[in-house]
Formats: sequence, C-alpha cells, structure tokens
Amino acid sequence: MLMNVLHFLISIWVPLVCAVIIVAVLPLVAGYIVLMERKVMADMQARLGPMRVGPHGLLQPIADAVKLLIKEDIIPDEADKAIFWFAPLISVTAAMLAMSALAIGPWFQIAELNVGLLFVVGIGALGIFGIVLGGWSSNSHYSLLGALRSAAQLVSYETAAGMAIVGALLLAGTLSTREIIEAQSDYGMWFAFAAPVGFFVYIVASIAETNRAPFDLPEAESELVAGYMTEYSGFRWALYFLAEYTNMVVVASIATTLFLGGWLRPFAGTPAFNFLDYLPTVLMLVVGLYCFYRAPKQPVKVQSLFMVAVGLLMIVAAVVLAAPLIPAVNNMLPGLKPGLHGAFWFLLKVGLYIYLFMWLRFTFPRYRFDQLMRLGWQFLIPLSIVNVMGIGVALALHRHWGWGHIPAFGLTTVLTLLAAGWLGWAGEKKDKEHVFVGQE
Amino acid sequence: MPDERIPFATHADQTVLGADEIVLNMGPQHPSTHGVLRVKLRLDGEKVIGSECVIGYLHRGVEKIAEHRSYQQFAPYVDRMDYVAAVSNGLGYCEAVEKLLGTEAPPRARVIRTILTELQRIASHLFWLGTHALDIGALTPLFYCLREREEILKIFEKFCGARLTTHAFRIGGLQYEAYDELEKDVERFCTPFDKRVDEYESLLTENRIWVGRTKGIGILSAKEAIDYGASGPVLRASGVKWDIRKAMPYAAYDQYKFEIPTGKNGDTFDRYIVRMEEMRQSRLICLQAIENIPTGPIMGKVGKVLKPPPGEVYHAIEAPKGELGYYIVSDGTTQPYRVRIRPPSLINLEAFDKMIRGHLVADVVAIIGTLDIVLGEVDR
Amino acid sequence: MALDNDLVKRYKEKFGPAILEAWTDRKQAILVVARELLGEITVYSRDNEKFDWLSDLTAVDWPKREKRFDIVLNMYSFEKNERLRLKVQASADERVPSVQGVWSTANWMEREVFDMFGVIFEGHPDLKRILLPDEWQGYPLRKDYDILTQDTAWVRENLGIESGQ
Amino acid sequence: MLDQIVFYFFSFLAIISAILVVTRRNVVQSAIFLVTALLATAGIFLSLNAEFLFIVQVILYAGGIMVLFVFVIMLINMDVSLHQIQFNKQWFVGIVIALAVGAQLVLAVVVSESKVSFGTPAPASALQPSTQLVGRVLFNEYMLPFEIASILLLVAMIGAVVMAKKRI
Repeated sequence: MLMNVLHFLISIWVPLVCAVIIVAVLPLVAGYIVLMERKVMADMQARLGPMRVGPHGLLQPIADAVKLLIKEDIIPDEADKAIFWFAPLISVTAAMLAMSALAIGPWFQIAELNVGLLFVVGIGALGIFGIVLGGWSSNSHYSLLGALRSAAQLVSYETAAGMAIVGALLLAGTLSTREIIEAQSDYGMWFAFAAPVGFFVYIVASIAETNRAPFDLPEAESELVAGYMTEYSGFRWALYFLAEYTNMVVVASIATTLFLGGWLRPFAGTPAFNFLDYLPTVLMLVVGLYCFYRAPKQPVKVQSLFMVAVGLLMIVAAVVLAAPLIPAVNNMLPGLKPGLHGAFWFLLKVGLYIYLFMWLRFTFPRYRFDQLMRLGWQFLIPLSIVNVMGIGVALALHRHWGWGHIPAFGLTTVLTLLAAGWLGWAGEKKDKEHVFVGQE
Repeated sequence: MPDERIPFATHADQTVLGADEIVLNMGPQHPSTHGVLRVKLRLDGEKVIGSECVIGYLHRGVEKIAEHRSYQQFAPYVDRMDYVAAVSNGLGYCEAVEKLLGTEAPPRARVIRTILTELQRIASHLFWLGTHALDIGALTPLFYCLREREEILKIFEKFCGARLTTHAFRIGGLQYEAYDELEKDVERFCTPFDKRVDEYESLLTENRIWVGRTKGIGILSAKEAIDYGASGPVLRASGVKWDIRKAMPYAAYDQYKFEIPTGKNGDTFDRYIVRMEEMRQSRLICLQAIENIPTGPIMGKVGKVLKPPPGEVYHAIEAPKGELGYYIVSDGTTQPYRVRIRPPSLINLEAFDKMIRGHLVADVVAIIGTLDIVLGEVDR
Repeated sequence: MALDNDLVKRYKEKFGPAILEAWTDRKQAILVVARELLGEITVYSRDNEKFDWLSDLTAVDWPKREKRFDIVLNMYSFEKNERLRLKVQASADERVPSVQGVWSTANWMEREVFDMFGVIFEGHPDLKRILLPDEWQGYPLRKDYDILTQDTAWVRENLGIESGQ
Repeated sequence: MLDQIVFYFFSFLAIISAILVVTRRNVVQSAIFLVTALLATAGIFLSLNAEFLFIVQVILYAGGIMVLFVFVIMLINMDVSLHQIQFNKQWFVGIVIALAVGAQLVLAVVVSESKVSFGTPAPASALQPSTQLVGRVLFNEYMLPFEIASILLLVAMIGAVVMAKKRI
C-alpha cells in the first residue's frame, strides 16, 4: 500500500509542484498587484505612491502583509462565530482552486481537465459563498447589504460572462484550456479578433464579477463603508483581499486563454515577426539596467543594495529567457522555448489585462446598483446571446459555404455591432421614459 | 442554545409588499458624510423612503462666543466655520461690522479682498468637485483638484501667512499691504486655469456613468428651492438667476463683468455644471481685478476700539456655498450684543430630505456631495 | 429713523394696528408686528408683497424688557431685489406662531431658536433640539445663561470632582 | 486502493453532512451542510472521471441553486423559526418508513446479485472523454425530451416573471 501511495505521488509530481508554487506564490503576486495598482494610480493622479519601504516602495507589500498578520483579529460579539471564522477561507480556496485548470505556458498546468474552462468558471463562482456568508455572519447592516449586492451582481454578470465564453468555445470546439489555445494557433488569429463583441462583453462582465470599479458596489467605501468586509480585520480581511486579487488573476487568465491567444506570441505564425522572440530578453534587460542606473541614487545604502539585487535578478531572467534562442541549447532542450517564452507571454498578457482593470478603475465613477443591473440584464446578456448566434452563423458560413475567415467573421461582427447599437439606443430611450420617484 | 440574532432590523411598520423596512444609520463616522453628519435613513430595500439629519456634533457655540469677545477678537472665529472657504467668512464678517460702524474699506483694500475671495471660491469649488467625484467613485479628479487648490493656498500663505484659516482681512480694510508679486501669482494661476477646468470636465461631463449618476438625481425645482431657502449654486441650478454679487454688490464686484450661470432641471448634474462654470467666471473676475488695482491706503478710518452705535445690521455675501449672512446687534459697547450667522450649508442641507426621497442609498452620497456642506458651518 | 413709505402704508392698510412700529436702521427696513398675526402677515408678505424667500429666522434676547424675545425674520424679494425684516416680540412663556407652513426652510431655523432661546413655536411639526443634545439643560443664547453652571454641574456629576473653573 | 480511499472519504462526507442538514436548527448552517453534501457528491463523480457531471453538479447545484437558497434564507426572519417548537413530531412513523425502504433496497441488491450479473465495471481511467459523448447523445438520441425540458423551463421562467411583476 505504501508503495502504491509512493507510486501515485511520483506520477503526480509535476502537478504537485505546480500547485505548491501557486499556493506559495499567489499571495506574493497579489501583494505586488496591489503595489502595482497603487503605483499606477499614483502615476495617473500626478503623485508618487508608496516610496518609503524599500526602493520605490518595492517592499511595501511585505510590510503590509506583516502589519495585517500581527493585527488584532476582531470578531464581533454578535457575529456567528464559526461562519465568520471560515467564510474568508471559502473565498480564497475557491479562487485558488480555479487557478488549477489554467495553463500558464505549455509546461505549467496543474490539471489538464476535459472540462477545464467550465471548471474554472464553476469553482470560481463558489467564492460567492464566502462573500455572502461573511456578510451575513457579521450581523451588520453594511455587511449584509454589501453581501446581497455582491451576490446579486455576481449571479447576474456570471450569466453574461458565461455567454461570452460560449462564443469563444464555439470557435474552439473544446473545453480544455490547452486545446483552446492550440485552436487559436490553428485559426491563425486570436479569438479577440474573431469575436470582438464577445471579448468586450467578457471584459465588462469580468470587471463586474471581480467587484472592481466602476462596478465595485459591494465594497463602495463611500456608501457601504467596506461592504461585506466591514466587520473584518487583520488577516481574515487580508484573505478577502487575497481572494479578490486572485480572482482578478483568474479572470485575466481566462480572458488570455480564450481571447488573447494564451501563451502564443503575437503573430506566432508569421516568420516576419520572429524578432518578437527577442522581446522578453530585451524587456528584462532594460528593466535590469534601469535598476542599476537607479541604484546609486537611492537615499539609503540598503536600498541601493536591494536595487542592485533586483537588477541582477532581472539580468538572470533575461539570460534564462535568452537561452532557448541559442540554436545549440534549443536543439538540446526543444521544449524550453515554448515553456519559458509561453509563460512569459501568458503572464505579460495577464498583466496587461489587469492594467486595463486599473486604468478603468481610476478613470470612471461608480455605477449605481439599478444601473448596474440594467446594464447587465438589458444590455450585456442580450448582446452576448446575439454574439453567440453571430459566431454560429460565421462558423456555418465558413464550414458549409466555404467563406474565408475574414469575410465571415467580419460580416457577423458588423451585424452583432448593429444589434449592440440598437440595444443601446433602445435602452437609452427607455431611460428617458423612466420617471423618477421623487418627481411625480 | 439557539442564537437570538435578528438578521435584519425589522421594527418598522410593514410596507405594502410585506417586506420589512430597515433603518440605516449613516455617520457620524462615515467616509462620505463630509465630516460628522449623521443621517438616519428609512429604507425599503435599497430605496429611501424617509430621512432625518442629525447635526450638532461639531457645535462650538460660535454665536455665544461672539457675545464675549470684542469685534476684532471675534474675527478669527468665523474662519473656523466654513474652514474650506475661510476668506469668504472673514469678508462677510468684516463688511457687516463696517456697515454697522457706518464706514467702508478703501478701494484698494476692496479690490484685493475681491481677488482673494474669488480665489477662495475657486478653491472651495475645487475641493467640492474632488470630494463629490470621490463619493460617486471617481478617484482621480480629487488629486487634480487638490493640485490646483494648492496653488491658491500658496498665494494665501504668501499674503497672510496662513493657508486654511487665514484671517486675511481686518475690520476696516487690510492689516498688511499685499506682497509684491500678488498680481503676478494670481495671473500665473488664472491664465491656464480654464484649461484645467476643461480637463476636469473631460473626465466627468461626458462620462456616461457620471451623467447616469447625477442626471435626474435630487431634483429641486425653482419653487421648491425658494421654499426651502436654498441659496448659492443650489438655487441657481434650479433656474433662479440670483447672485448677491450682482443683486446687491459688495466689495468691488460692481466694477467687474461676469455671468451668472444657471441650470434648468435643478438636479445634481446641473449643480455640477453651475459650479464648474462659476469657477471659470471667478477666474475672469480675478483676471479683471489684477489689471487695475488702485493705489492708496489699505485701512479705513476705524479706531483701535470699536464702539458701533446701537442698532442692528444684516449683511449677506455670496459665499461659495450660498448666502452667508451676518445679523449683528450692537448695544453701543465694544462687544456685539448678538451675532447671528446665517450658514448657507445648514439651510441648503435642510432640503436633503426632500431631495433624497424615492432615490436609492447610493444617491445619498451623491446628494450630500452636491449640497456642498461643511459641517463646521452647519453646526457652528 | 421712522419709515413711512408705500410698503409700510400697504401693510398698515391691510393689518392696521398689527403693524406696531416701522423704521430703518443703516438703510435696512424693519417692521415690528403683532405676534398673533405673524402667520397672516408672512403669508401676505410672501404672496402679495413677493417677499418669497425667507433668508433667516432668529431671535434676540433682551432680558430686561417685559417681552424679552425679538423673533427676527429676514425676508428677501427676488422681484424687487429688496430685503425686509419682520420682528415679533414675545415673553418667555408666550408662544410664537410657526411660519414653517409658509416657508419650509423655517423648520430648522425655528428648531434652532427653540434650541438656543427656548422660544416655543405654535404649530411646528417637530419642535426639538437641533444642535445641542436632547438632554441639554437650559438655553445657551439667553443672556442669563451661564456656561459655567452647566459645566460645573456636568463635571460634578460625571467626574465626581469640583470643577476648577 | 487510492480510488477507494477517495470514494469512502467523499461518501462519508456526503452522508454526515446530509444528516447534519436535517438535524441543524440554524437554517444557514443547514444550507452550508447541504452545499458540502452536494460538493462531496461532485467529488465522487470526479473520482469516476465523470468530469462533465462533476462540473454540472458544482455549477448548477452548489453554485446556482444553493446561492439562491442562501440568498433567500438571509432575507427571511430567522429568529422566528429558531424559537418555534416543532409540533408534528412523528419520529415513529419516520423510522418505520425509513426501515422499510432500507430493507427493500437491501433485498433488491441481494436478490438481483444472485440472478443478474453486472459484469465487471471498466476502470475509470479507460473511459473516453465524457463531455463530447454527453453532448452527442443529448442532441441526437434524446433530442425531443431535451427540447421538451427546455420548453418546460422557459414556461416556468415566464410564469415566474409574470407572477413576480405586477405590471409589465
């Protein structure tokens, strides 16, 4: 029996290592996404952002984590203790489980599931229990209202996101994340171009699903203080944040997988763009050299050393990324290039997608709840259904009548956009007829 | 042991649908009640069906203090009311006492007062815009607004040494001569400022979400606005073209050309547009004023000890928030017998209940924001 | 300076003896009217004389007078661009008719006057303290109110020591 | 071996949570245990390589229906039901019925095992990917029942809207 278990463990060592990496690294990644968010926000608002802890605030996430860890964990007297205690765990577990079916590069995947994408979406949606139960168990009006809003919002936008995903799945013809990316390679174009409307719907729905501005109503600080997290403090609060940022990574990964070609390089099939292979190396080198350039200018010596260390890390990364470009190495380890460069491109796309989230957050005011619901049910869901029908028509044109990809998808995209315009116009008209209650 | 918690407060009466009403308490410690305003809301789901403002958390008894201070001693206290627009408060008080004394400030002092008060109006509106946008969820405008406000505060600092509670004016004129580069500083601030206002507008005015959040929210018709005693931008957004600077000019406003922006619908969006336009007009006034600052004395003929003849006076100015009135009764001694301050914030806030009924919880912050209240002034 | 222009004449014609006095102070018109008729006079001012905007309502305390309180209403007319001040006199135990029904804005102003002076307004829907806590003793803006009395009492009650003030 | 451990783990989890669902007084706790039971069942599906069933179980039951349950439970007044004393205590009838049904089940298994041979079950790992198979079967052989079910759901949905909304 022991041999059996041992044998089993050996057979699953790759997924196991991947899982450990995800569980160990994601909190750190989430912390640095927070830092990135603060820096992006500072940049857009003409200020510097965190600058004190570490050079350019590079150690800020760690300081924050330590602070949150040693903070008192307050459980309200009137709270339902047990549920209050484990609600954040549900959120975090669901978010992290969802990561397991995603393929970050051809090497890095915990479980290749036949229903991969459905798994990600379904498990990710379980996180809502954490929010609802946390809000309910706090026994506070703000928490409960926040939880209700959150649940309603998630359920509504889940539908739109799901329909947008169906469109891309029709194109790919499979649910496995790996095969979806390979399908995009076969098509010779990312599905974002084959189904732009679906991509748009997914962007909006994914922002709403992760409770980000302009859809951050459940935690709208000017209205509901902090929504379902109002009564939480210390590390339990941090867990909710971890879940939120992990969810961001998850939806960004889904978008990357489905619409942005996953680990594929831009113009992967065009040899003329092969110079893009050097981009990862060059990018890392530039960042590393910038670190060296800035190092002497740091006010404290430790910070200079830290800067040098970061620079060295970047140089090492550049060397590792450059290695598969050398023909000898490539011949020896043919899997190295797709593995490393695939992961790079995947993460880059995820990062850009998250950057888009931040950009929108700092530009837009917040929707009101009824407006949010109207947008979801009366615009996005009909639009995503039209989108699915459009893609069906395009595929029929392509497969049965032998149209090329570009005319078929072009035609249906135009038709879908017309439908979108009509939907928007009709909604606007209805808005105007809407009588405000205080105004009879 | 069954727990006896009630998941929803259900004490209120039943509505038609059988759903329970909730009473939600906002504040006094709430991020978007602009200080220590407490609002009790009666909700049906998320819809507000009634409200009550509980104020007084910042009450300092300013009117009582006035009765135990001499006229000059009381002047710094008024800065602490609307601390976002301290210069305007000071102007109103000084002019009221001057009226009571029967004197007037010399022309040079009046022009400089006008410049500083208009800068203060811009600063106050900038601060309002930033916090209002923040309440509605737009994070970024706040920082742009504070950047510009900083320039104005620097001018104040150069002028009188203080940034916030300036006590910039004295009864009878100014205490100190304006510093040399005042005109240049004001010009440097004002010349590019209209582009800056355009920049804020480009972030918000055409933004669908912003329009959706503000259009048709908190409507106050002209008749209602007058009934509720609203003044300032709140009244003008309802379509009443009335501005004390034009109707009963004080300081040096009769010398300058400017428009009174008005709205049509009296909703939150119109109040936003009116205030944005007011910033542009204030800029124009400043630019006109610095072109020709008369020379001469800066202090009128008032004695060291002020003893106004018995009697009373009501003097109102157009503060950034609305009509700021001082009703001062003198009994012939060195201390005022009674000082009544008519705070625009308080009286504008009174219309809150009318404006919020039928809207959603999220609109509460929009409406509190659009009223532009400062709790220091509401509670005094 | 006594005032006797068309406006005052119209008021006198309409209300006769209820207009007790009229004068100007620093060019500002002041009418003292009978307390009982305040409601009718304000409605007339709003509708006929177009003083449609109540800018302020407050009180002044003259403890040595028989009727110690002046209730002061500052009205403004958008049409005429003119202000008019109405005054009513009341003793401590007399009730003043509320003008809340004439101008909604008077609601809070009357509450404030009640809060600070203890003047009771007849017909006000919700007359309670507005700025001070509900359990506050006394009326601070009365001239005979001594801030120290309350202060020492509070200190004695809550801290158990004698106030040093 | 490992399969069995996984199977028994999920089975016990499912049974224990199912018992807790009916014995807990607090409705929210019952709902949580119901979710656990459903997820444990989903785990059994997964260990049988029935991935599609697994994910349908998670999305529809645990994710969809239970969220609505919890949603509704949070909105109702819970303290009323907490203090109510159950009046229809019929333990005896319940136990008799449960025993009868259990006995029938056991009998059925015993009788059928002696008469009918099930054949050896194929090892789970040898099965084909099930998603495509389910789809194909559903849209070819069972097309009509599938469509009837969809129409039924549509009717239910419209009915719910009509009942909920007074004025359309």
